[in-house]
Amino acid sequence: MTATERTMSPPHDRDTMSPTDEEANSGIRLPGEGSMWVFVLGDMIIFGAYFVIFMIERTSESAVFLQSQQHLNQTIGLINTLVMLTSSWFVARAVRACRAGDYQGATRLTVCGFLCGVVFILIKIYEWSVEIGHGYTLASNDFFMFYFMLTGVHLLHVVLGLIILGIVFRELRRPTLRRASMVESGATYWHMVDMLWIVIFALVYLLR
Amino acid sequence: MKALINARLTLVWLVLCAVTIVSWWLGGTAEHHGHFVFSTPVTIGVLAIGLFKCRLIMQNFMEVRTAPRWLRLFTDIWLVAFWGAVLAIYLY
Amino acid sequence: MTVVVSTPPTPGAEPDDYQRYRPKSKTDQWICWWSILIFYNLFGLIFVVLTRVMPPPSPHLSTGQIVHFFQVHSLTIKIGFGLLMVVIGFSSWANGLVVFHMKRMSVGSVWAYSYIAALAVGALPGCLFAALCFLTAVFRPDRNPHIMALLYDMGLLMFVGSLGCFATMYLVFALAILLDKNKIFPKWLAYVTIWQIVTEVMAAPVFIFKRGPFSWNGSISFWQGTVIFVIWEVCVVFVLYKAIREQPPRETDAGLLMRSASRIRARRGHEVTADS
Amino acid sequence: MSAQQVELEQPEVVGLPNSTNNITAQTISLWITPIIAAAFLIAFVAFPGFRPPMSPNMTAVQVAAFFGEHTTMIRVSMIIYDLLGVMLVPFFMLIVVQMKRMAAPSHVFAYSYLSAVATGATLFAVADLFWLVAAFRPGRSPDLVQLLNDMAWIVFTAPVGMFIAANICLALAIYLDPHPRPIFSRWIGHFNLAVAALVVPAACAAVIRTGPLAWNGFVSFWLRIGTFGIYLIVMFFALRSAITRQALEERAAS
Repeated sequence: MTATERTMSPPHDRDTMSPTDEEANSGIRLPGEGSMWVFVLGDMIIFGAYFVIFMIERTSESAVFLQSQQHLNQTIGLINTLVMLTSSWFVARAVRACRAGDYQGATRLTVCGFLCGVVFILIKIYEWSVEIGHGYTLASNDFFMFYFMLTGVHLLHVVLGLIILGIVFRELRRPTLRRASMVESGATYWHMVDMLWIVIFALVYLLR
Repeated sequence: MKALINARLTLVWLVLCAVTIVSWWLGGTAEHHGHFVFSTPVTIGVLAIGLFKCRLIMQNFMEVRTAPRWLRLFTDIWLVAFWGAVLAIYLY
Repeated sequence: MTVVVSTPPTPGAEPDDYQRYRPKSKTDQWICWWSILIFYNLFGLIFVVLTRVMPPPSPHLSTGQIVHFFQVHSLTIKIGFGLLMVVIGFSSWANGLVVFHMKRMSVGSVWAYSYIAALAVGALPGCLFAALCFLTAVFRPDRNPHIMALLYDMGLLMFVGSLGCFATMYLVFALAILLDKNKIFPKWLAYVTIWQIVTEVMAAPVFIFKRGPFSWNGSISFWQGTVIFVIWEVCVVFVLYKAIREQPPRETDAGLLMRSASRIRARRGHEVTADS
Repeated sequence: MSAQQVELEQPEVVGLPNSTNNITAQTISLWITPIIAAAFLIAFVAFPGFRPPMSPNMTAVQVAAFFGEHTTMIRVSMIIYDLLGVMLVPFFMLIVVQMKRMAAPSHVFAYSYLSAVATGATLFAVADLFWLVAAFRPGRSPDLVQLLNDMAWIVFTAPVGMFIAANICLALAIYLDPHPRPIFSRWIGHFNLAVAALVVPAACAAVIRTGPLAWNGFVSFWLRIGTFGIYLIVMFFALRSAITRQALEERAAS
């Protein structure tokens, strides 16, 4: 793409694939669409408030929280964290592959990230069913109320993330649909889901 | 170049997994005869690892490292404010 | 949907005759926009100041305390919700304005109509029935206290807990903005709207808990949800203002078709250059 | 590329008849209304609670006794309302369709009207259900029968807001229509505003238990219902002439 062509194209040409274009200019750039960052940063603040409220409630009943924590399977939490991190790793590499023009590789990596997300959901469902089987539900006590609500709303974000990754997959497969910004935006969102899980793992499972 | 970037990503991923296992192990140390006990050092350790992991993900996976200054500032302020608030509430 | 022909209109009676007289002004849109400002402030006055439904009174009051609540606030509930009976209809004007702009989007009318239907349903449990339950309660102060408690629970649970109507509305609104190619509303508004769906989910446990952050007056189910709702509403009012301003006068459906067509063309043209 | 451009810049005229053109559907919707209105009148006369309207000051025992005594007629009249109450909706949708034909600057008021009518109709559908539930087991605790009766009367009488907002919408749309031969003439706009003003006091029925503003009072009951009846009649003729003119214009155009 020559300079003249670039100036002639409409201002929203960032929608379309322009590999190495921005990176050539300078190292500094915002990956993905700005609107996705509004979403991600806002979500971080909203979830931050949920977690802070969790901590405040915890101080008033810390013994109950600590005892209830014991009924969670820490190892399942660990495995899920590793699955989520791996998923993020795949998706991060998919973005790099896409930027380098390796669309097949990007597609493959996105699928791997997607499958890790599915595994995460399956493990989560198994974990929930074990807890419910032991008689711990939303109404058991304040700890389990938070446990189910926080992991539940996180799971909702995972499902939304899988839908977004599905859209990314669809766009990567068809040359006419490929948009670097979409791949980057989807990845940004997915990493945020990963990061929120890390906070949940630390606060709900590991805090003593 | 591509291999180098991927090597960096892979290194980040390995570090993330490793510190996750460390924090899991840390959590397991705070017990007495099979019962969890309060432990401020363990909590501080877990929270520090949490902050570290969040920052690694944001900087490398979310590419905040090469993002405009306002985003770098915002994410770092969020990290400090959020994890600081959590620790402050815990210690209070 | 009317597709208007751009051929010069022949004088005399013909169906499109009315379209020719369509004025360039946007008076009706501005009336609707101002009605949002006026009536949402009025609703705030009614719900927050007069009737004390926002922030909601506690869910773990005893029956005696509930009767006392209705006694103390009887007069303001009567004034506030009596007023609401008259002004509630103006909430539909806001719906009309949003739907009009959703219909300008390139995604067709499905979600615009879903929006209007979901809100037409939602106005009842989400707003009116809380008022009607409270009005019925203060109508006869000598009513059996257990019935008073029933009306209290029914009113407040419907008010805070009518989740689906609004979640549906948020969902179709977000989807429409995300897929729209005419750029009627900015994309970030879609994401702000998705937070609203999350807050509806976080309000689901109000049916379970009488205390704590997930009760109907709790920090998460009520306070955080309300803060995000206010942010969302301010964004919508602002975005509607811009959308009305930027709408070309005498815009026809054909004009909108052209708008999206030129975008598609621009993108295709760009791909040609990008592929070569 | 240039061929594509031409194709895109001149969108084809869609050959399907557009939705406002269907004169037959409109005519049927119009003529359903007198039938529904007649049934309404029968149900109105048949409901013992309307002759005279029940007083809000009846005690719980009196209310329960009333439902025990008149169970059959309450059921008959309210089942008629339940079946037919929402069948007035096509009539109001006729107004929406005609509003969309107007030369008003945009369709916002038509959509607002639609939204208001949908909620208003739901309220109407709920009120008679409360009466039917009350009459289902008249042996229920009198307190509960009274509660159901109160809710029915309040829902039936007080929430006039939707009707008011819809009427103001229509009036504004008429005023903003600059066409020399508008679909609805100006005085229909004035009439709609007057109707809106006349039903406003009925909202007091949810608050006041005696006098003309109580739900059995002159203003809240007779004036409101009378106004609504006259509104239906006037709008019936206004719509009939609008549809007739539309049919003539379309015939002339084709």
